[in-house]
Amino acid sequence: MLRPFELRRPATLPELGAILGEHRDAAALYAGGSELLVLMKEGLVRPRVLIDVKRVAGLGEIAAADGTLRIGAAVTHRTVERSPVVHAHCPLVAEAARFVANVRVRSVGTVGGNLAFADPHSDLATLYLLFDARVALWSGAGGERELPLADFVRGPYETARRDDEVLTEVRLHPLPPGAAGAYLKFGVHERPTLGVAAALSLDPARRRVAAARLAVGCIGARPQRLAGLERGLVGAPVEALAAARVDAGAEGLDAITDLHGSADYKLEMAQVFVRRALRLAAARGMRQDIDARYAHTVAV
Amino acid sequence: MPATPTPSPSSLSIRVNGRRVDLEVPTHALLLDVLRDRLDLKGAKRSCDMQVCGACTVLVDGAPVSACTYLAVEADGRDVVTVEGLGGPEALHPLQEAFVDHGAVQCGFCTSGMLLSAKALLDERAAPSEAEIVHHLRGNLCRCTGYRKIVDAILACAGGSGSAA
Amino acid sequence: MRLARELVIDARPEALWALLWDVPRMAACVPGCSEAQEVTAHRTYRARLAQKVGPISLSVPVTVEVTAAAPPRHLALTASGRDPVVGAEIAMELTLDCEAVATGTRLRIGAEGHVLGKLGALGHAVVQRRAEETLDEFGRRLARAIGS
Amino acid sequence: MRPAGPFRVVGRSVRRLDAIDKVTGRARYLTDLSVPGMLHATLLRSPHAHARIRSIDVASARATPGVHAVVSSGDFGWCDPYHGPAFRDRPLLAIEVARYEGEPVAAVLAEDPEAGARALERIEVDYEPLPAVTTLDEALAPGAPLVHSREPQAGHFADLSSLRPVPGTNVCHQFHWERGRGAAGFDDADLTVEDRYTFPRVQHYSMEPHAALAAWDAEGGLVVWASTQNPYSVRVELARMFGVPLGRIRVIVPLLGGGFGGKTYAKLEPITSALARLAGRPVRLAISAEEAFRTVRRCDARVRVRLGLRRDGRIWAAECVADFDVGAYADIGPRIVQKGIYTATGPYRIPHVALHSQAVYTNTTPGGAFRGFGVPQLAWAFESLLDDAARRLDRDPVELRRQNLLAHGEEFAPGDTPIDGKFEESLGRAAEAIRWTQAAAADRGRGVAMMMKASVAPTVSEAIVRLHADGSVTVLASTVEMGQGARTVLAQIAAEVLAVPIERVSVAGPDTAITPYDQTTSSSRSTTMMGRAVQEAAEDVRQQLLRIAAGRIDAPLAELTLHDGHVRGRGAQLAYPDLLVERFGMGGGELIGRGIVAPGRSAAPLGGSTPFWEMAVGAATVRVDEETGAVTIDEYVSVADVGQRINPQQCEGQDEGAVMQGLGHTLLEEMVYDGGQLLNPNLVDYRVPRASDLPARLRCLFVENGDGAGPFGAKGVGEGSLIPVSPAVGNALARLTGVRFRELPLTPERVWRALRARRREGPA
Repeated sequence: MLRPFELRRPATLPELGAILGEHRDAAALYAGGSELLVLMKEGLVRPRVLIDVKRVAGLGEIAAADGTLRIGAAVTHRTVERSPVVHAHCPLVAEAARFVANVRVRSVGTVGGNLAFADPHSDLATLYLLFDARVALWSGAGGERELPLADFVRGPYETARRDDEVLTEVRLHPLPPGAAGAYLKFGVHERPTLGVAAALSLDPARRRVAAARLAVGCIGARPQRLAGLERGLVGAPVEALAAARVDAGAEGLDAITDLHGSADYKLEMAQVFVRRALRLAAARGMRQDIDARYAHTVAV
Repeated sequence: MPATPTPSPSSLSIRVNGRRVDLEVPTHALLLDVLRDRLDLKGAKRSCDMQVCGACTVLVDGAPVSACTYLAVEADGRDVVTVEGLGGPEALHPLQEAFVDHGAVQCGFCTSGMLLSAKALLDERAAPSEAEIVHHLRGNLCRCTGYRKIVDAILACAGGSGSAA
Repeated sequence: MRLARELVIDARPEALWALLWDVPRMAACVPGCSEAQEVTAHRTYRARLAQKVGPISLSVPVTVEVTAAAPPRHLALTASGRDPVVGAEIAMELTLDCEAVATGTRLRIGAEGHVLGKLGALGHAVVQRRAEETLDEFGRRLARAIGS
Repeated sequence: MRPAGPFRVVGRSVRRLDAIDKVTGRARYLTDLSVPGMLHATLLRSPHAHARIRSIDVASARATPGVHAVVSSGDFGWCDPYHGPAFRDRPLLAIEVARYEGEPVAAVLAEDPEAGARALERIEVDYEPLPAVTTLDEALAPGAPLVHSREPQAGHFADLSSLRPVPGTNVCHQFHWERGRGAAGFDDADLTVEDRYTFPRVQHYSMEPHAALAAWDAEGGLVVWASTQNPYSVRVELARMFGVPLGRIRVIVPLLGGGFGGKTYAKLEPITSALARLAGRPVRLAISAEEAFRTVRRCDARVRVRLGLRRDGRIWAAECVADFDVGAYADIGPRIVQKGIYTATGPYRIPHVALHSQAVYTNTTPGGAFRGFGVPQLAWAFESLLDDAARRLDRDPVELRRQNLLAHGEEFAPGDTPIDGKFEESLGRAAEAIRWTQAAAADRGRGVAMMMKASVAPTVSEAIVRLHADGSVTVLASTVEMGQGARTVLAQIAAEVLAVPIERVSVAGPDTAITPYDQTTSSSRSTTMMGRAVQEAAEDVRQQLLRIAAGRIDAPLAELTLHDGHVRGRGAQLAYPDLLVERFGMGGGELIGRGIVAPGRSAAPLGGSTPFWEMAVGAATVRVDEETGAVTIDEYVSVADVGQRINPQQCEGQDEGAVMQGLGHTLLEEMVYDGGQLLNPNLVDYRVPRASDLPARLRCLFVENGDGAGPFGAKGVGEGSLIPVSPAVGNALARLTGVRFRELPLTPERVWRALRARRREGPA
């Protein structure tokens, strides 16, 4: 059961900006509603005005240009999953979309809604970090500003979005040619306990790591890249990936004890899945098939 | 406490199970309540109310949605299919037949959602594998059957002939 | 939910003790605190605590009862209140222990409490985290306040 | 023993009677019903685990538009506000004290649920929090705060003399039973093993949350539509509470969206009826899934088991001590602790047995009946320890079990029903199906476990079968259809006896004004007990038909038979409609048959002899991801001895569902409390099994020797196969990893921690 609200459906960003400017935190931005409507039914969030962003021109588009894949905030997971453009530029993103929640959530849930809600156990942001994602925020007063997704997500349910801003799109930077990626998520609950994304570029002989990207999410307050390990892996022989180890202290990697498990367990799982993701990415980089089926794990 | 806005009515025109329905609903009405209470289509059920269990699954323009967490106004101008529109007793949909034949029905509270979820899958992919069926059913819970017979029933329809609606 | 913090404040216990009873200054140290008022001196106080956790805003009128006071060393309080909108009940027991050390006062803060209702159930870990952040911020503000 | 077959309808997987309704959305459940003028009730629940209610201010709530009334316990002076099957300890709404988080403290009656929700927020309750006990340890600690301070009152189904509360403690019932020399039997044991196990709090999660709809008539009669598994128990509660004769209360049960024990005994019916009386209008109360978590759950338990064996492998002595946490109200907890411990020692011949169990109150959601009724908690412990004993004796666990099995016809307990099935055959089938004697792959472990369970006794089922003028048949039975397919089975039984096609048989749903008495739809008893009642009632009709036909055909009864809607004999054949015309002299009238099954009390330890023993074996093959602790069930085989399957497909469906539900509490499910606060009352945080949790191979097999006490040699099915799941998985894991698990569920983290500890300690 929902409490009454006024539904506004702007068609343009300036219209949206005006409504948002007027109502600020009494308004809630609404796209698929898969998270918001649940909180509203519980009575935890009671916006006076619901601003439907789905009709705003441009927010439902996917486009690739100048080495950037742009996914509009109102694009559904379902659309991402089926998008030839996403498949062409960030295949991992398209494949992972198939494993967001369930088919009904994917039908209505949007990329922007997911990122802006910043549920710590929602794993889209983790994967997107692998692509050096940046988000575009727009406000009537200030126009657009862009910031790294890593800075946008501040903590559980908290982002850098101001009351008068709307997330308009996320910009992903496809992996360099020849790089291979993998994404693993693990857990028995409805939402993942852990997500790990890895990408590797190998040297021409495919023996050593030329570049590495790693992101971990869901275990702590916010997803993050593992910059230290990324640097440390450069030049490492492929066989050494099996022994890769995250220096959690140096990386500032933290974990929260919650219903999904204890912090120490989650940190250890981060180690396990970093190794697994690296191994899978390396195998893909070497055009090898390996068995990446693990219990309670989605591997894409 | 901020003042509660007064409920604002919205006019809807939906095709429900192939029939055009015009009605006025409060803007905050959920599709599940409109279907159940206004249109007397009781097949979709409320259970978890959090988009996990799938008991409220209906198809909107062919896509499965959780009617419990879906504004009725979103269905305006769209095509909604509930289990009542899948097939009646005299003309069962192949999936309905298969569910009956395979014993995939026990208490029945998940059945409507299971059927519509399965239909959405078969409409998209005429011959899904068992693994694809299991993946697709992630959001449809059943506490009675243990799923084996549900998966078997869908598999029996997975071959191209089962998806004709 | 049990929290503990220990910090050293650059002031003598007596000065810190005085600050603890200075309602406006003390209220300024508590993140999200407003409308603080004394009901019965050294016994009962009222205030409103506001917090925003993501999309969820909380505004709880709380009653603070002093359950023990041994100047300038030990103070024990209970704080409780309810946000009828979000349906959250807050119940906290707080202890503050001050000990003179060479560099000032070692303050030990102990908190035990619950956030009951839907909010607690939906975001237990998140609520705990917010409580810890709030406690840390309180310590920082207290340290600043004593210096000003 | 097996009745001469072949059967026509029995033993065939006929289509469920409700299948078409259920696949077309026509099936009606409680929340699909409404009556004119109906008000919607919503409940305000305590946020505290234990609190004194100083005051409740309803003024603002009452002034909310659309609100008809706001009710608290003070409004119930006109009735007995307490109910409960064992103790009448549960108030309609909390009186003075709230005893668990989620206990209803006030109710709003409104024209629509939205108005109700608005008003709910405006009720001001002044609570004084009290110290709470939320675990067995806390509740049993010396000087623990008491959940209940007032003297217990016997409930509607128990006399207080049979209940043994311990005054001044949180113990609400104790049960002890000994056989042979009891614990002294250990003196002669060559090997003694002992261990402790715990079983978690789990939730039924019926897809349909509880609901009730009540309406009083102008003459003081009450009609209640209820999502209950036992309308007649509900009726007794309501009659006592409201001082209304049984005959004036009508409890009607539509289809249930699952029950699993969670809908046994009165749940929402008392408060809904009381509210309807206050309002003078019909009232419907339909709770959310989240509220169902605050309504009933399985009792968590901690169990200590000691086993003494002789060198030759004979189990010589056993001692089981179990504490069951029944939560804030006893519900049927006292019976659960008796029933659970009674067969704790499983299907084995053990000369010396000492059993002790107790029900303990805590400030948590009340514990109640849940598929298995106390037995899963004990089987988890006993069957795990039995495997450890086998290892200590260097014996194969299957062989050790086989050596000790009770034989067909053997006494389990003095005065109780002798064993009525073949455990050996079941164990053999399971071992064969899982390829027990072949070595498992290095990364696989196999385990087996067994169980036996008594059904409820003494017990009563009555049925009426009507043969109509056109030869069609109606079965009147109060068995509740909650998914198990009972109504189809009852139709098959009537069709078999009366030689009519199943399509000619209807089964009227439970309605205490129409369908006769039945104690309960639980305890896997319906096929056996109601099945026999229906069989007897149909037989009654059959005899009437034969007598009428005998007059026409002029043949002795023994020469007459029923075939396809006709009575045949001496070359003649008479259709039922013709026989009815013969009987009534016109085309009207009907034949009515009556069946009563009421075995009564006995000298058995639980006061009645079980009508049958439910018997099952489980065998699992598991893998574990050593790095994460995640367990995978590769293969699961369940074998149930059911005497005779009335409907094979439905039996399979029951057991497949039972295994999956068992895998839920084995691997995934646990209600997590922090202090008194339930942290996961929803499906985002409480994980029930989904399709992907299906074992790669799941087979449910049946032993059928026609030796069951039910119709055509059948007996109960449905609970049994759930029970061996956790010990079978635990035993498989122990054989694979060398680590014995004692706590459920076997979450990845729990398994990972144990494996890590083993690595530190070195090989076991």
